[in-house]
Amino acid sequence: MREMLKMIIVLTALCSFSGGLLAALRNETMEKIENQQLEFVKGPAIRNILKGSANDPIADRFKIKDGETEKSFFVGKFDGKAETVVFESTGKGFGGDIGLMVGVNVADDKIVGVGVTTHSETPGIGSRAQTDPRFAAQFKGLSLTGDFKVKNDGGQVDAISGATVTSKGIAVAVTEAAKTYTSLKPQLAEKLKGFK
Amino acid sequence: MAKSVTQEFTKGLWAEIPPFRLVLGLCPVLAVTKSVENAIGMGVAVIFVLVGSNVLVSMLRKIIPSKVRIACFIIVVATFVTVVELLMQAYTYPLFLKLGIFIPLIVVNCILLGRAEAFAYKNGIISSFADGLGLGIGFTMSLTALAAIREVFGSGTFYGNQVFGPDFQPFNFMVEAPGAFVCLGLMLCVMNSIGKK
Amino acid sequence: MSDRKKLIVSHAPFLHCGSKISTRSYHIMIAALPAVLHGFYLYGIPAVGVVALSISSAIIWEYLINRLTGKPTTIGDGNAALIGMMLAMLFPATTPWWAVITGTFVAMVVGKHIYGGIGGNPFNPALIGIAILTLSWKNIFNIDYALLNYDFGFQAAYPLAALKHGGPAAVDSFNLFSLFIGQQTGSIGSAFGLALLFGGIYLIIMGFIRWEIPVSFLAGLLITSLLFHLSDSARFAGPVFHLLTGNTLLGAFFLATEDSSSPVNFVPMLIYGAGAGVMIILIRNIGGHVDGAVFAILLMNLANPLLDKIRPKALGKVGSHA
Amino acid sequence: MGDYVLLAISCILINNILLMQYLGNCPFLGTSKKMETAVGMAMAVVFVLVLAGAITWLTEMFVLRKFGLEYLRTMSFILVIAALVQFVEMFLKKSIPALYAGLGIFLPLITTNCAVLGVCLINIKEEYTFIECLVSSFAYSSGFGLALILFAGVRERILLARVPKPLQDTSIGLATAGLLSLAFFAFKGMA
Amino acid sequence: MLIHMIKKPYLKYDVIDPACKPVIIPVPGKAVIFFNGISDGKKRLLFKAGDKVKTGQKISLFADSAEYAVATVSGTITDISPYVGNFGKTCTAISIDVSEDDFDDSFGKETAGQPLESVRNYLSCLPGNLPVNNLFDPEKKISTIIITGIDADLLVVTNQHIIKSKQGEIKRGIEILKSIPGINNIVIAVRREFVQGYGHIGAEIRNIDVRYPSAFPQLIIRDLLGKTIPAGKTPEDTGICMISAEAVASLGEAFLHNRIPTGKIITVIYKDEKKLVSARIGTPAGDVLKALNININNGDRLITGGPMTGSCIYSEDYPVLPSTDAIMIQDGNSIEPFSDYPCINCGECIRICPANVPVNMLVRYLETKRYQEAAEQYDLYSCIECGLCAYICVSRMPLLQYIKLAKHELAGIKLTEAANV
Ligand SMILES: Cc1cc2nc3c(=O)[nH]c(=O)nc-3n(C[C@H](O)[C@H](O)[C@H](O)COP(=O)(O)O)c2cc1C
Ligand SMILES: Cc1cc2nc3c(=O)[nH]c(=O)nc-3n(C[C@H](O)[C@H](O)[C@H](O)COP(=O)(O)O)c2cc1C
Ligand SMILES: Cc1cc2nc3c(=O)[nH]c(=O)nc-3n(C[C@H](O)[C@H](O)[C@H](O)COP(=O)(O)O)c2cc1C
Ligand SMILES: Cc1cc2nc3c(=O)[nH]c(=O)nc-3n(C[C@H](O)[C@H](O)[C@H](O)CO)c2cc1C
Ligand code: SF4
Ligand code: SF4
Ligand code: SF4
Ligand code: SF4
Ligand code: FES
Repeated sequence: MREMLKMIIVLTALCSFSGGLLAALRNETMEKIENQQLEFVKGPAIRNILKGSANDPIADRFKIKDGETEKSFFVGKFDGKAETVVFESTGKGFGGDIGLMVGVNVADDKIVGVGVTTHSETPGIGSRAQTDPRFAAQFKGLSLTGDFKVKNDGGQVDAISGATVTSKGIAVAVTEAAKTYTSLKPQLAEKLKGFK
Repeated sequence: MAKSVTQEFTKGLWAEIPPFRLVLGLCPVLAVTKSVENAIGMGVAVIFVLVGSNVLVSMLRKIIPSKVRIACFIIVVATFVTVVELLMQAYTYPLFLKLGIFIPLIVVNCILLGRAEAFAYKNGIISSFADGLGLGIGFTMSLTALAAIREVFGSGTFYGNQVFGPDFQPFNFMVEAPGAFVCLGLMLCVMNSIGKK
Repeated sequence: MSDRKKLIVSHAPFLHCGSKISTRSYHIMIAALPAVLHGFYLYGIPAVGVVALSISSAIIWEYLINRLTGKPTTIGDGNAALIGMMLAMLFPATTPWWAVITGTFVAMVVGKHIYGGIGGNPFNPALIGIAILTLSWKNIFNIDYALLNYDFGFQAAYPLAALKHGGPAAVDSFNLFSLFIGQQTGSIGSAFGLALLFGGIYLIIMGFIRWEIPVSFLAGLLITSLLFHLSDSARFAGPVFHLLTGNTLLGAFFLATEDSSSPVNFVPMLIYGAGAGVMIILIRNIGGHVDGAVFAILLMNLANPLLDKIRPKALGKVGSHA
Repeated sequence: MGDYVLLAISCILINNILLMQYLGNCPFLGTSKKMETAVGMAMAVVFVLVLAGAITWLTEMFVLRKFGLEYLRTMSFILVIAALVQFVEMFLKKSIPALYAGLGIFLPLITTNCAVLGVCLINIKEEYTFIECLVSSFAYSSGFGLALILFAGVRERILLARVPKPLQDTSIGLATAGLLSLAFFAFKGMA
Repeated sequence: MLIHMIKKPYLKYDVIDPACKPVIIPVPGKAVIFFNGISDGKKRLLFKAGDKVKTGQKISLFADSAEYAVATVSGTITDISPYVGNFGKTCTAISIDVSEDDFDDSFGKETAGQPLESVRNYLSCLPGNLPVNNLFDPEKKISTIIITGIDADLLVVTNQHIIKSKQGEIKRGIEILKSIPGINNIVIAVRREFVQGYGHIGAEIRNIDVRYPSAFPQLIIRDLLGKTIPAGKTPEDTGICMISAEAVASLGEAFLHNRIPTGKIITVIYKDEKKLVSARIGTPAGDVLKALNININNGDRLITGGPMTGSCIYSEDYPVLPSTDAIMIQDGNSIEPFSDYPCINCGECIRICPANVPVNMLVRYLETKRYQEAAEQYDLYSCIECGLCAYICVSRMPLLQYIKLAKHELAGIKLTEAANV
């Protein structure tokens, strides 16, 4: 009995000690980790889309409520004007969700670039959506409105051969982005005005 | 039987150098030795966890009842692993991404539980510290050596720096999965032949 | 008692049929020679160089390893030369010298000698060599890329690459008979189907290879490709095309039949051969490699120990055996 | 349905956990010297991994995510798996002694096995649904079993070959595992 | 040549030339007789050097043992000493200085009253080795006798000669065998060429295939009786007794002439030639060769038995034994040495083995001395020791030697285990 008690006490104490330690550490590092994640997971795509911007888009980000959730927007300043924003959207690919950064110029509603952030597509097949710049390049200059579809389905997107599923997923993500953009445009414009 | 602290330390560097002498914990060895950078990162993480858990287990060895000792070891090791995970995410995020699930998998690395069970639970704090540090450094050395071979031939670089001329076409096999196994196997062979003498 | 003779004492049997490892090796090399000569004819001096370097370097590696491990020299059995030759047949004629040497090194060391030399290897050493090199230097072993600067008197695209990229429509223009008589690009020893077929039949007749493996190999390949072709002829090429291109015939007669890595019992030989044939088509039709022969055979090498457990009941064996 | 089949094929062959993802090497090398132990280990891993995959998925979704405790994932998974194995062991011993006799000695080994924890973590990382998680756990563990049994066949022969002394045992085992992995490149890009 | 595609060419038994007559070898000046069993130094010997023996006299060396040898010559014992044969088998060699034949008649006196008793008491050393102990062992329950009119090994034609030339003796022998209680079936296994004249012999006559090794007991029983002998068991364990034609003929002869026969028919194989001889049991091999003008040189091999299963002997002094069906001389230059190459897994042995033994795997286990596994999983005991695998092996491994050694070692292990229980 005494032994049993000791076992329970030791285990509980150890668990609480460990839990406490970790919780404390977690609080300490939470912000840093979030920054790091943005920087290294989404950062490359964002910076690629906003190449040449005068500011640091990751530092200059803000959030807008989109229904239930909050969405982050990353601002790029070109020629002194903060007219370009980048935000994330998702579509379903072959291996799971595909995260896609879409950059749009608020002035003319044109896409300035897209870039895949996270995906679990097959290396060498679907993953070419992330690595092959030609695929992303085709979206540049299109207007961020309406539906995006692959050519097989009668749309405008050239699919990556052998990875039509991935390509469709990305088309869906852009379509989603268009929806979000259309619905949030007023608040966006508002926020951007406050930007110097 | 009783060894000096120095002996406890140095045994991990040669006589019992993991993973060659204690053939355990092979997965990370195979997975993270594509490049020297990954290897050193992994090595440092392991040193941290190994030393930390060895010391903590040794400190608590009088209190921990033997029936639940394995559970306690797991908690201790997992705690340190989580600490490493959080710290790496906060400060060396790209490395964290490269090492992937092999950081959380340090938890099940046979070396750690093995050391807690075989050494720290039976020895004093100083010896346990020396033991953990020695084995950890030994492990890092092995990883780095293997990674150096694989990176130099397989990618033509060392710690990211070009080694050969621009015309060199790297021997990709070395950094692919099959090459990892074959290189480790052959390295083990070399260690065996040296050890014999 | 003084005139006692010194007699030799040894054990039964006191007769031997006279077969030798070296005989086998040299016969296999002779059987493969016509296909190699055709390679010389197509690709000229570079092909001669690759073959010569491959065979000689394989022999030199074998000798060096013999010295290193302190074992008697075994280059006399011809096995090293044979491995060098098989490997050379899998190389494009343009393979650079250092890749040839690396290839024979890998084949001899990783493929053969870490297992203690002849007879111990679980995989065909030549295939290990070519697989590792292909994995490392894709461009060197991409036939289309490698043979870019050649001028042939016939359609020069590598048939299997054309099939992979363009589908059957892209290979319609290949004349099957021309393919059979070697008017196609490929590795040095794989193009001349006719010669490989004759070489194979010669080996079967001479008893150096077991007919079950090539026959079931080709049957598996033909049936699988036929089924694919029937299911969707717009996507999958017909059986004869697969038979005559790539390393099919080389694989069936010279690579899958390597002794140490292939089964010896009747049923396992059939399964092994058929399995390799089926895998080749799966890889070519729905897989990632252009030609599946190398990996298909390696995969069946892997299954060999399990397959070879299927064997007839021994005399007087009580109870059943798998 | 087709998706699940593709997922299963991918996990068993193309992304084989042992040969392509380097997980589970210790039991792979440790239990492949004899066919019987290899088969026992293969079955034990399949058995435990499916249970562990399911239970860790539930833990993640209904405990960790709910309370924002994702940072405790490593800790909680390993404890859950350890407890599960303990429980399974006790259960089998009492209820299905025949199965216990077969799997018993392998179960404790599995607690500290990268393959089990690794697949549970992969399931979460890949954001699988519950069904996908079951399929992937089963397929990954079957892939492990397949590789292990094939390897055991090869290894039984290598034990009889005249392997040079310094290469014997683990060394040649690893090199052969490499060639096994090379052969599995046959499946690369298969779709 | 096309035959290779389906089957390898096979080895055939020689069929004896009907004109063949054995050369009679003169009685030697010195003879050696082997006695089963050795003195442990304590037992009192009933014979000693200097004792005189008569032809046909029973020699029981030890007072408390039923074992005996039969003197095949008359003369004076010069030496009694232990002899160690292959795989450590031991026996006692009795050397005799030969004088004029002087026949012992105790057998002749006893035959009349109790023929079977006298078989037991006098005929266990007949030319051709009549298995007296098995025949009369109540434990074995022998019900079938197979008379082999063809020698198991290649090139040896001794028993074919007997079948052809000793019909009368064989008939008489069969009559005696039939009178043994329990025997209900006697089969003669011969080549088809020799069945003429065997119409009313009281035994079933069956043909043996020409393909080596179909005259091995296990295969004869399988092919003629449709029975299998479980691996590791002997024919006697299943109630079948194999007797060579020569033993049956000798048995018949003993009763026809009331005297124990002492002459052994032997096939002498030398280079590409083959001769039949008849020699006294106990004649040194060297005397046989001398009589045939065969010279044997340093580096040659002298083999008792045939080329596939015989065994080498160390010296020309080794005598003709009741079981010596052949003597083979192999020229030193033609000897194909075994090599120490490993098995390359060519599978030739698998395809040639009549017993379906997985020789390629078996030899791997035997090389690494894993005898137990070899026996349990790789059918060591199914091997009938025909030697074909070693004959065909591309790597020239001494396969048969490995197999025999393994069986010997395992028997040793079993003995020590039994002793420890
Ligand atoms: C190297 C290479 C180049 C190709 N070039 C073209 C091309 O220029 N035009 C084309 O329509 N298809 C080309 N294809 C064929 C495509 O892979 C594919 O068959 C076709 O676009 C159908 O696309 P899907 O696989 O996404 O259905 C090429 C294929 C390869 C491998
Ligand atoms: C293992 C495996 C991985 C695959 N990976 C992808 C992928 O990453 N992206 C994708 O779109 N399709 C993937 N596919 C699906 C097939 O390629 C599918 O046939 C293809 O997407 C169909 O579209 P296609 O017309 O472009 O060939 C994969 C299939 C398998 C079996
Ligand atoms: C054994 C051996 C292996 C070699 N491996 C490689 C290699 O992996 N990649 C490579 O580009 N060159 C390799 N080399 C070639 C040399 O490095 C040589 O300098 C190279 O061919 C440069 O010549 P290039 O400029 O004509 O390419 C190897 C040479 C030898 C002898
Ligand atoms: C048709 C055939 C092809 C062979 N191919 C190879 C080969 O590719 N690589 C190899 O190492 N040995 C090969 N061998 C050699 C074989 O396994 C054995 O070692 C030789 O018979 C002895 O030299 C081959 C044998 C045959 C019968
Ligand atoms: S010598 Fe030989 S072949 Fe000639 S008769 Fe005698 S046994 Fe027959
Ligand atoms: S076989 Fe020869 S040596 Fe062996 S016991 Fe019998 S007589 Fe003696
Ligand atoms: S000696 Fe060889 S061939 Fe003959 S039965 Fe035995 S294993 Fe088979
Ligand atoms: S014949 Fe010799 S080399 Fe060939 S498989 Fe049999 S034992 Fe091996
Ligand atoms: S390190 Fe992966 S199983 Fe041991």
